[in-house]
Amino acid sequence: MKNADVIIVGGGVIGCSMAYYLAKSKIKAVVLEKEEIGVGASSANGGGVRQSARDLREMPLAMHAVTKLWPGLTDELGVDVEYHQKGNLRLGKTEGHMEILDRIVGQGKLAGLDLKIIGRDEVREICPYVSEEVIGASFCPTDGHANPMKTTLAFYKRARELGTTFITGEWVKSLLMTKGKISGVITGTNEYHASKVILAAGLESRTLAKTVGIDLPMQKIMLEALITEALPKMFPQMIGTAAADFYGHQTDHGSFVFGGVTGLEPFTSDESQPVTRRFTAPATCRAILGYFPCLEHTKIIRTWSGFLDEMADHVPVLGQVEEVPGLTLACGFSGHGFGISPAVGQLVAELIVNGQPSISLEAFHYDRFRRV
Amino acid sequence: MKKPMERTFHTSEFKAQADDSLIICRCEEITKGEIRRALYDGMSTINEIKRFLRVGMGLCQGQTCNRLVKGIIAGELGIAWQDLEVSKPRSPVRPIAMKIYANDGLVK
Amino acid sequence: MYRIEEHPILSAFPKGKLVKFAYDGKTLEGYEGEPIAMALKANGVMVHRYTSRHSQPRGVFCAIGRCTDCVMIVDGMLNVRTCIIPLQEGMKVQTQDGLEKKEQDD
Amino acid sequence: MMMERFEVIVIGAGPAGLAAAIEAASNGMQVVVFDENSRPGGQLFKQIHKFFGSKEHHAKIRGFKIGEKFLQEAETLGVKVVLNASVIGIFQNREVSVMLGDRISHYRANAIVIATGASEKMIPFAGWTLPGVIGAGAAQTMMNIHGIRPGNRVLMVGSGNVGLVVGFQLIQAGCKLEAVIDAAPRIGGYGVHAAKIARLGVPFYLSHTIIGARGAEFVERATIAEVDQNWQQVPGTEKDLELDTICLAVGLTPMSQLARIAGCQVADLPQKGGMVPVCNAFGETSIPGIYATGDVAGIEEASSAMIQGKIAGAAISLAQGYLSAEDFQLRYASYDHSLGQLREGTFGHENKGRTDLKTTDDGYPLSQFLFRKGYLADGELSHYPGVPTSERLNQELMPVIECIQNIPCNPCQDACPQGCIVIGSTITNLPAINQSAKCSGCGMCVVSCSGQAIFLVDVNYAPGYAAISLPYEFKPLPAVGTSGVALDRSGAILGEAEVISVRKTAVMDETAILTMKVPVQWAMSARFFKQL
Repeated sequence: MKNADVIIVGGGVIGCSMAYYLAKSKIKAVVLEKEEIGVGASSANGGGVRQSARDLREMPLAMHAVTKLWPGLTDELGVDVEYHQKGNLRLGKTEGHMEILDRIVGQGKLAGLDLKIIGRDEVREICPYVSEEVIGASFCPTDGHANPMKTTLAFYKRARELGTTFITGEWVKSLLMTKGKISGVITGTNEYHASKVILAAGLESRTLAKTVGIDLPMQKIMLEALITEALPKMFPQMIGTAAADFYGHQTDHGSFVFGGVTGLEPFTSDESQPVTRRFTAPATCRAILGYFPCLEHTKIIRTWSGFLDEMADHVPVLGQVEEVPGLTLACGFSGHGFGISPAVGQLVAELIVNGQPSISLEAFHYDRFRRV
Repeated sequence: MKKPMERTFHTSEFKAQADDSLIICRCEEITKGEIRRALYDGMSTINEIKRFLRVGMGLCQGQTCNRLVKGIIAGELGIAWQDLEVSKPRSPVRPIAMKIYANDGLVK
Repeated sequence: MYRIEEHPILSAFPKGKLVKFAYDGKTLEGYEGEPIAMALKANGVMVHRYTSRHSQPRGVFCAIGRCTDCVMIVDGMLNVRTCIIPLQEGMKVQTQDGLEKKEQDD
Repeated sequence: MMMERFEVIVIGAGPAGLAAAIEAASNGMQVVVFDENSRPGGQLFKQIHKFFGSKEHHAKIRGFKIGEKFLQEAETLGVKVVLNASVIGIFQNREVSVMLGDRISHYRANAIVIATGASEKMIPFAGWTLPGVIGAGAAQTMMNIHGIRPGNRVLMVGSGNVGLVVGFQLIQAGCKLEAVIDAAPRIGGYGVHAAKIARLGVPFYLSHTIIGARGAEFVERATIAEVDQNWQQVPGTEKDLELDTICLAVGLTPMSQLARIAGCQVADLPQKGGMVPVCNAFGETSIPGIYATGDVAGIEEASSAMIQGKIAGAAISLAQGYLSAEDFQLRYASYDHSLGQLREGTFGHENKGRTDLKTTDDGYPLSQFLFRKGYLADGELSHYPGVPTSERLNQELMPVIECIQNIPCNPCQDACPQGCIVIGSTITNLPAINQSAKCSGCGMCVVSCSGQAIFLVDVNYAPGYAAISLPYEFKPLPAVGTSGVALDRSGAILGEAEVISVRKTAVMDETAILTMKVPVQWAMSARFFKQL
């Protein structure tokens, strides 16, 4: 049996970020991770740090992260997280695409985001490599990308230096309640006691929340990505498409990381471990070449897949569970948690320390689900 | 099943070694010293070392250095060889030009 | 200078026709279909590229396409595994410097 | 477009893969073999030495010729061998994606055989990234496939069979082998392989490691030094060697990436060379219908890989209804027996890595001198059953068999038409001289010995002179009448010698028998002829 002030379940980017911001406030949490640091979606995602095309509820978090947190992260953590703020281009080839982009731009403007539609020529001024077929794009100059693996491990490294205890290979099996309040967790080998438990365990959060009677409408989606050999620097923007068939960017290393979607994912995600499908990488390559034909000789060196924890309304669950005092949820990021991870870490830390985050998390309440 | 591992922070200083400049990952040109330093900084598994330093993430995908990195980690952290999981190899086993990968017999 | 003219066990090494190819602006000869790296070695070329980070010379290491140490720029394409890609007449082979061609090249 | 489905997809056209394909096809199955190389045969086509084993293991046949035979057999049985075809992944439902030319094709199979072989282990040292540092496999590929000498002056790092065999091949290709070094205190490979290069004058530095390679743009020098029992460098023992090539032969490791991509359960087992798929006795992995065979399932010799391949092929035929349970049992029993034979002896499974063995299985002393030096000391010869007594040697022409470790191999017994050589049914036994048979001097034992350990010695050739017949696999082949020097087992020059006969016929398969005349006192020490 071990004791802690705060237990964080999950050593992904969210768990590590929270651990770091808590440690900055002198709270040394114990992070329990089933596998290794940053193994799930934290190391499988495409690295987008984006505000555009987000649900309006997430916009304050994304904008806060981009304006206040991401720019200083490398210095603050002492590890280059490879953050670049050179904009997000969402490309369109058809009138239908442009309509989709118009809607996205409209949404962004509502939240006060610098986001606009640009025409054929302006797209090429920003990124001269796009195919002739591209007729326009939405452009958000303050969006960008970072290295998700290094960011996760940088939060971990710094939090560890500030006194956070990380225990990997420790699989939390259930939450413990005593006298109506959270009192700790039970793992495969140990019992940990704490009056505050934060659940940031991705998909596993659903199983664990159920142990105290909370049912999160979350599903498992398996997504695939791929990486190319390194090329000389071509363009620094984060790329997406109105058709949402692929997204990606060139990394500091020179390789391109691209994620691709076939549309079959909701029907083929029933594996216990992430696997790649024979048809996904070819489909992603076709999608990429449809926008960047100049990459035709660029070699793919690896593909991978990962699960994401998708909430029924594609927006995470964040905040305290009032009916289970001491339990805080930070899960269900639905494939776009990386970009807001510093903000989530900071706000949840504030919630734990002051009982009140500086940006309201009300929209992310676990009990919001009635009908999608 | 993985064994629980507590990632305690070393308060002692990082000690350089004579062979720290030895290249271990030939593709990404990562040295033994960089790996040892990352281990000191808390990276404690092959995957963490890989993701932190890009060891084994280059063109050859770790075909030469995987075993070497495993040996260094096992030695530095005193972990049994068998308890260290190597990173998963993934398709494609050889680099493939996107144009070829895209051409899998399916018409757009 | 590295071709084996006479071997006690192997009677002959089946080779394609002798062709010319460009190497860093020079014209060299090799046999069509043999790996580019072999044609280069036969001409005494040891250095295939310089690395990105430390600018160190690299050449053939595994000779079977696995280690990717021997990559060069071939017909403008980066990172071509010369130990397995067959030589063709008129190929343009360039020493790779990091991710670019070597400066003094054409 | 429809998915094409094969009964069996074999990945890798090396010894194991081809054997599996042949076995399955011979039972009536439809088989396709994909190999990423432009030539089939895997390592077989790089193996230009004669194989060990018995007849059923293709003993005394050179590896590349076994490869040719296998290919022909596969072709006759209708096996489709597709070259330049890289299998890039194995997916669920036994789907296989193959890159061929400018496209990817996806196939499904009822059974998949992963026979992707091994890759080389490498050891890092200062300067190991310099051009000129290569794998021993790279050296083999360059010289034996492409006819290119990897360098002129070569250091071999590693004294296992790969290091020893490739070392000999380097000399055959015209390179100068400067030395063979090994961090272990003893030679790891067969004594007969070591003796082959020791008598050419190649020094062995045991308990030595490479400290570094130097050179501005490529290897120009190397430093080696002695190591103590804890593998720590002994100060002051550095030696500087001038050379242009460093060959690394420090072991092989299974290329199990595809098995791991497929999701097969794996284990990292040092005795198998690294990460291997966990397989049952028939090579089936944790995923039903996916088999792994040959080096990918554990590093062994090519001869073993061929039998393992057959076992997998038979198991697949059984599983898919092409072989009855009785027939399978019969075949399996015979393959298993054959495999068992190859795994016996001084270097067999049980003894792998053992350094405490003092005697052979049949009770003869194991030469510790040989382990340290690479050749037998003169005084040790008489311990072994293949060396005739001095009484007999004084009377008649006799074979002298310097085969002194239990290696599964018996072609010499079959080769002798006079019945002079006896091994018996345990093929790891040391060959013994039959006291009642008479040698005709035909030399078939000399050329049949894959370890080149048999010599014919005639001490009564001429007054004061003996004639020594030895296997010779170098170019140029000296002509009769050539004078030169006789070398002893360590490669030291004994003195003048003259070639008095050179025999080379088709049946000898490129191993010539060279007979040299030497002063009779060197009859039991002169073992090589060097042209001056």
